[in-house]
Amino acid sequence: MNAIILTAIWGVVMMFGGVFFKRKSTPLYWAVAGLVLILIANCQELVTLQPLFDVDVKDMLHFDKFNLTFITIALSCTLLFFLLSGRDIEKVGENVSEYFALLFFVLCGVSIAATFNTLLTLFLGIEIMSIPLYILTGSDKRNLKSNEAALKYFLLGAFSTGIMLMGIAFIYGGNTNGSFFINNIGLGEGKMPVLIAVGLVFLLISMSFKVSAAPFHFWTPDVYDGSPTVFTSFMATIVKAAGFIAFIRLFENAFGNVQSQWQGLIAVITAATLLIGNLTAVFQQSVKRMLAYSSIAQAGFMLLAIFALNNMAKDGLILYAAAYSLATIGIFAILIKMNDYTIDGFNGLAKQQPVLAITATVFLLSLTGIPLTAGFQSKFYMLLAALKNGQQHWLVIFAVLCAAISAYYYFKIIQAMFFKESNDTVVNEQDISPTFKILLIITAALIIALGIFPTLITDLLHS
Amino acid sequence: MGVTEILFWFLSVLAIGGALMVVASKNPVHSILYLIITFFAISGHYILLNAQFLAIVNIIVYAGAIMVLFLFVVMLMNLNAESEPPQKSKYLLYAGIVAGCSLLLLIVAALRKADMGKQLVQMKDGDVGLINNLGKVLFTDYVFPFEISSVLFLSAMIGAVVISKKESIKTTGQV
Amino acid sequence: MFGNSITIPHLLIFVPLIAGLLTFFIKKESGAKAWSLLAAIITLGISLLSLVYSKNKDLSGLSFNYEWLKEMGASFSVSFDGVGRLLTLLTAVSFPIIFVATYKNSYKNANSFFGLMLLSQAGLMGVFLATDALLFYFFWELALIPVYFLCSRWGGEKRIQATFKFFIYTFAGSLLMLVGIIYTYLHTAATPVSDHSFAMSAFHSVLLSPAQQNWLFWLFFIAFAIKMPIFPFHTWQPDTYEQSPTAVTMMLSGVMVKMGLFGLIRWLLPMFPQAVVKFDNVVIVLSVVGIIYASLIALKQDDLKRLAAYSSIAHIGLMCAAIFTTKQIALEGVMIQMFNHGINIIGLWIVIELIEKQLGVRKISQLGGIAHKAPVLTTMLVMIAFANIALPLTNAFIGEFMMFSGLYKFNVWYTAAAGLSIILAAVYSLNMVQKVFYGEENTLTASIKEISLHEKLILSVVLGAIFLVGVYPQPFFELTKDTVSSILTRFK
Amino acid sequence: MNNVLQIVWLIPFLPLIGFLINGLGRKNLSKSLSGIIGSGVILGSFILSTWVFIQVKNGNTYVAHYYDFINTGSLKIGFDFQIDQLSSLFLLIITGVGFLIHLYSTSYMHEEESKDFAKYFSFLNLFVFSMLLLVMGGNYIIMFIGWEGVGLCSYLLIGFWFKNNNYNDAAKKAFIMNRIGDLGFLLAVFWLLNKLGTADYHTVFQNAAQLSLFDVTGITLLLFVGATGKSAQIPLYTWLPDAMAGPTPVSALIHAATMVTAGIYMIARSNILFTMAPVTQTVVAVVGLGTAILAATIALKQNDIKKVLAYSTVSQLGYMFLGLGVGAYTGAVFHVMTHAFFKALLFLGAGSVIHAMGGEQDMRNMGGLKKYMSITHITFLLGCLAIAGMPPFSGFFSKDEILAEVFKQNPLYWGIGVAGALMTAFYMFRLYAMIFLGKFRGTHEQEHHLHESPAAITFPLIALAILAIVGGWVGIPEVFMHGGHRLEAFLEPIFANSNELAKENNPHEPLKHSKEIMLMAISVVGALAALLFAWNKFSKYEKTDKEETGVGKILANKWYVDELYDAVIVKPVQSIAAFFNNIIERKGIDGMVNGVGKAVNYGSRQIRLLQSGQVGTYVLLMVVGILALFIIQLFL
Amino acid sequence: MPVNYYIFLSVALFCIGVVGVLTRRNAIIIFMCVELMLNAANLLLVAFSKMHNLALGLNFPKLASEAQVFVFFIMVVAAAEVSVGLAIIVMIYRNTHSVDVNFLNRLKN
Repeated sequence: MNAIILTAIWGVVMMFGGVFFKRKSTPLYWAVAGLVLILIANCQELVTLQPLFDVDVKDMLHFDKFNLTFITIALSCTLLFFLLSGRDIEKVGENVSEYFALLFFVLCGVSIAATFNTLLTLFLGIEIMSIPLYILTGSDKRNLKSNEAALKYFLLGAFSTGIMLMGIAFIYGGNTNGSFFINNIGLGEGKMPVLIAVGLVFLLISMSFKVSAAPFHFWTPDVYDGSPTVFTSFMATIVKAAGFIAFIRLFENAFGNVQSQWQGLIAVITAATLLIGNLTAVFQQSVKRMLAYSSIAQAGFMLLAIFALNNMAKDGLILYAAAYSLATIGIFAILIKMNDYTIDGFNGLAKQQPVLAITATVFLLSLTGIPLTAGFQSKFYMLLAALKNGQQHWLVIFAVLCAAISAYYYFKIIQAMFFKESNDTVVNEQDISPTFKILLIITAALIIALGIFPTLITDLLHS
Repeated sequence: MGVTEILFWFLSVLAIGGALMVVASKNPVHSILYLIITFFAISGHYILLNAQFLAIVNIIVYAGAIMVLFLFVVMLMNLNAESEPPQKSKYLLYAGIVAGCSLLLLIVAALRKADMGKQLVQMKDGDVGLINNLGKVLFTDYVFPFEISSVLFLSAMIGAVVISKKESIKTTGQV
Repeated sequence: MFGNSITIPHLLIFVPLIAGLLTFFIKKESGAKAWSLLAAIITLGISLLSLVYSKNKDLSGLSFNYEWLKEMGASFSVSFDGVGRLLTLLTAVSFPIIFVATYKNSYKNANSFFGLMLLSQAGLMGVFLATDALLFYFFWELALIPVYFLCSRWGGEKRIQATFKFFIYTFAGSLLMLVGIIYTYLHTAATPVSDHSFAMSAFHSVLLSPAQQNWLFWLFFIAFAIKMPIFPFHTWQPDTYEQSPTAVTMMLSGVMVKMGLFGLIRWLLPMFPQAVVKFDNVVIVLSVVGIIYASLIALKQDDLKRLAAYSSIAHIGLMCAAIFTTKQIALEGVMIQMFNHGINIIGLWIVIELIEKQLGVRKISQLGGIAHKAPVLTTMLVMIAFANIALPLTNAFIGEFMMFSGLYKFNVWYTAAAGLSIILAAVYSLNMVQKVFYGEENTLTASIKEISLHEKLILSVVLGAIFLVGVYPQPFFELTKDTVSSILTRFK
Repeated sequence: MNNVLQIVWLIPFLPLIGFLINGLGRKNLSKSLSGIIGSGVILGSFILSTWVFIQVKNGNTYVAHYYDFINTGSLKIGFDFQIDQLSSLFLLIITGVGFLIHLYSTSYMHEEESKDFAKYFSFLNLFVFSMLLLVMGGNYIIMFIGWEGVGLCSYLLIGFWFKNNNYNDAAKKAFIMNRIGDLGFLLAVFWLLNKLGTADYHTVFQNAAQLSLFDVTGITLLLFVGATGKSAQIPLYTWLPDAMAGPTPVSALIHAATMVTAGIYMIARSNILFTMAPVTQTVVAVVGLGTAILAATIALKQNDIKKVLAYSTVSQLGYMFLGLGVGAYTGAVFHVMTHAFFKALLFLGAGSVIHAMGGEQDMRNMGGLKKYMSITHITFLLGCLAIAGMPPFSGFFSKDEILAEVFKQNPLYWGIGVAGALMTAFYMFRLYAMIFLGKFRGTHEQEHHLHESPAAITFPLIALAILAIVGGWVGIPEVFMHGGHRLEAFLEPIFANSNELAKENNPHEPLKHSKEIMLMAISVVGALAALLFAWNKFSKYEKTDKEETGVGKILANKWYVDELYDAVIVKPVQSIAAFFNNIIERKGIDGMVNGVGKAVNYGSRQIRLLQSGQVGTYVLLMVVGILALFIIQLFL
Repeated sequence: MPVNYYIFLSVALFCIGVVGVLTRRNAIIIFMCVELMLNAANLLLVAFSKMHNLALGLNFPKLASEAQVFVFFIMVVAAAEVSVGLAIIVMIYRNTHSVDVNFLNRLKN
């Protein structure tokens, strides 16, 4: 609750701040300050489960350890994102404080989407998440790529909204209780009525769209590629993770007891996502676009949680969200500093900027899922959950084979950084402040810490 | 069949016809007008279902505000049949039509299996759609969504501003 | 003698690990070398200590258990058993030898080179000591990563592709094993703290239906087969050996390939006895085919490193076959042979390195007549070569003799077929000796000089080991007795 | 336990010491010193061996156990030495002849640089060491250690002059052919271990009865394969003539006197097994006979001294196997002994000749040497007479003992054997005549360089000549002198069991003396005839450059056996290897592995085309996806 | 009136909207088709609400009306979306003088 309200308020603050802030660098401090505030408040709620604001939401939101933990992770990742890439937000355009305001609104949407309890709040949350993102995608107005990305994102997003609404409508129609509450769909163990089935497929599709699962992923590469890199970093991590949280909460609470009837669909989608994501990423020359595809591939792995739908899966998803967000934010923060976004642009980075190179290596190893990094633990949880579920073992084998493919493209960057030479400077040094390096090192350290003790996060769920 | 049926069929035909024309007509202005017709038809359905509030809101918000907005934009860009980008690849066109129709058939076929036949819809009477009930529900149970939707509007507003505001300085380089 | 907080397994893992991390901060090359050599020697000392220490029966200092992920049932538990002790000893012995043998070589960024070497040593130690499946997998991967960097950073001109292939190949294999581990884990019995357990004991006593065992068997086996490697998973090896710097090649071929065999002995055999019995013929046929195949291909190699690589494939194939006979004598042979193969192949690499360092070529066709100028080098190489083809009174004879007789107990014809490799090995080894060392010397080889004192010393150490084990192998049998018997109990 | 014989370990240990000293100190040792060390240690072990022999003669046989070589739950192999009649006899031969040859070498190898000289002696000592291990070993494993050891030494010594690649090839050939045999040996050992669980002679021979006929036949056949390799029998004999590339003393020691008899020793050692396997015995006999004849025929047409001697060696070994095959173990061992004497003598004589001729080995360029080097000439003549089987020289007794046994078994064998003996006489005296008789055919500087060899060479010649004469007298047949066969009496304990077994298997009535004398007469007379024919034919030999024709050509080319092997075995293996290397490895397996990578890249390049960048296509694909999901969900 | 009729009607509208999105290239038209889809959903919701109202009767008074509130929120969201969407389209039109969705095709593969 705290998070929702405070993010909304702080968004407004930032919005008005736009009028008063003279210097371009001011908004960042405010944003960081506000975010820290919100984070504290949220942690307080996580610990006590007693929000500061006692708003009667008529049970339309539901707060528990799970989604509060996620919100905490989302907020902390955003904080890290601000600290690492905040200065780059200022380069996007001149409405800096508006950008921050929009980011706060997105966070508000994230919090709602993570805590929704009725289809309405789900819908609202997702919309509140999406609409600011359309703007941020297009925020580099002179850049036609950015425009194109915004248009595609918007049209396809609206399309998926339509689908989602259709789904909601059918669910409502099929629900004899005539309620939108996800834990009141009134499904028995038996075969679900056709209306529900149709609605479920529609909802599944729209959620798959939000988490960019194949074959509804097409917007992802173009949007991630076109939009300003800072915002790519944000929406590829926090927003996507929120989508997954919404996804799993919806399907666990609403359709959990008829899982067997839709598990096949998820299996198909997962396999397709893994295959397309990994396969297409192999070919990419631009690191930015490659990371876009890799985010699809990672989504494929996260889908295993929805496939498995057990406690292990939920722990794993939280862990995955954290690990994936940390690593991706880190690698994007480094990518932004590069002069050239192609893989060759990384040539010889190890010589010129060893710290960047080494931390980048940690991030990439984590994304690949090498032991001792958080990435391994999260993938490990996913596989564990999927196998525990006991259905469709082929999917797990398939997943690990795809993970092997993923090593192929992640290590291309490592090779470029360490084993190739480059004469001209690959990054402009004045951007690289000592604080930036230290923050990178801290991020890498976090990743490794999580890699050794995933319990640091999972304990939050069970304490 | 009674008046209700007649009205139902009439409005349905109107809505679908309008919708088809929206898709079909070359000139954007025409499609907008057809879409307005469709919305009116839908509002008619709402009235038929005795959802008066929604009927009104639909006309005001959709047919009124939104569509007018569209119209303004189209006028502003003065788009017309000539400036309309033609669908170059015919295959995509046919593929689109086929896909849409098969989607329709699929869902219809699926729903025919479900025996919703005996499920009736309450026409004309029933006071759930009346403004006072909705108002009660909206401002008691649905106060939170109502409030939070303000965030939506705020962000939309900021967005519109940010997007359409003139940049004084040219942004450079890759961001 | 040790508190339970610090045990010998700890030291074996963490001394190289910490030393390796520190090495990165030593800027001077000589310093880095000296430091890493020191660390390696300390490690060797510790592992020797473990031998002494295990003599007296109080084993408290030899195993350690820390509940790492409690509710997961995973723990940081490391402990010695026979084969573990043997292979940690091999690892500990190999690294000082490698460092001394390549002491003259200078690397750019020597600090990171030696740091990575020590890190991989730590990883290897972990693999050989871990008694927890998850931990085992951890170290299994961690041993791989430094090697990836070592090879692609300091290797030959085609290094990047070769290493990349090697990495992806092994990575895919180990991921399959990960699936296998998890699946097995989910069928282990509940423990007081968790509903499943990764402990080795739990894995060994896991109850699996034959059908489950059958596909799990392959998940594990492929991972190990790629690592060993045996036919037909071996194609990464010659390229990698050829391309990677010799120090790394020594480590790879001397120690790292043992990871696969170790995995078979420590994990696969005890876990899936039925499946092993079911598939033993398949595996052994694969290995035997591989033995002959590799030996034949070795006949055609012109590059010394590739030659050694293929001969190594043949030897490993024999060990793999011997393991799957699950005959006591064969297993005893495998144990000792794992050590011997490590020593011999390292010796071989040292000689090759000495030649390449002086003449800059490895092509057999370009060499010849080295014996005129470098008789000592020649003599040592000849001895190592004959050890490599298992001449009696060299160490390899003991192992191969026992493995062959075990294989014979299993099936006569496999033995006869594999026995051809005895002849073929002689052919290619003697070809190599003749073409490289005998005959008239050419303009290139005329420039070679006799090896220096410390090279003589290090080679003498290797030869000493070769003949010591060859004449008095008994201690090694004592060392690995318990492992063998524990495996055999699974196949009663 | 505290048997005096416990110290027999000294016998092999001394040569080992010599090997180490000479090997490690070869840079610093002077020639004379290393020569003294090299020969001295052998002399030492010779003295010990005689002492041991006397001990054994007084009936003290003993198995000395030193330590557990391998001792696990599944396999127990002690490092044991077995001292009995057989091994002690071989000890004498090896160390005795060995010493003489070492002595000889000190002078023969004198041109070598001092470090090569030392190397030579170290190898020679190492060889003696391995040979001693071979014969002293108390079980098949120790025997195998020596067995491979001698192979190694012969490899090293054949390739002693490693500059010359032909020599290296010869060395390689020798080692590999031995290895083929060794494989058979190993398999036999595995079989034994599998059946009896041990490789100790005692246990094996005691429990031999447990073995089924099939087992024992298989084991013995495999052992025999090993023997063919080591003792140069068909089909593995071709390495021995090539092995003449080594220094002549080496040929004398290894390739005539000792190593090549290892096969005979091994079979004699496991005589009981062979006696139990009649099939194997037949095989052994036939192979031996075949080898004897084949080698003899080839020897007829060789012009290189050492080649002639080499083939005669092969042929003589054939006789020994013939003897073993027919169960005349004593005879075979007896022939080993005598052969060691006269063949070493002949080789050393040939060496002396070559030495005098300045390395010339082709006897067409010799002749009339008898007036230049009398001692060599006399001793060589004695050797020829001995090998030709002229009474009362040693060869006569041993060969005729074998032939007599053969006759008992199968007169046909006897006939062929005698034919071989005649050929032997013929080519030996062809050799003799072409070297020593007639007039000199070499170049002038050779002629005036001719001289008698120094004492270090002539002394061994004389000593061996004496042995070649008297060596046979330890085995005088019953015919001439009752109880004259002292050797048989001496070896009786070794072969007792198999003799009994043989008796009850196929009881022959012993030959009547008259008949035996008749047989001897035939062979001796025939040999004499061949001898004289060769004598006067080749004493007036003139160098001609006309090509050999017909049979002669085939013989001169050794029946083209090498060519045959090359075509049937070597070439195919090479091409298969090439095929594996170039096609299967590169294209096949590695191709498959890389193919996966290629496939991924290709798939990537194709699948990315879905990302056309056009909203319409995206939506279309999405709708298709929707349709698919609906179908799956609702209609499947 | 059977609910099937309404279901089919709105599904038909929905699919027409989809076809429009598929076939047209004018961004504005496509967007309008999306709006059509939303309206189809609205109609369906209202129909269902009345259906439930009939089925559940008056013992759950507000249940049925929830759907209509939902429709109200949908309209709210739609309005917001329209403002943003049109802004984006206008921006693109300013940069490219085209509303053709395929005109901008820099991001592909």
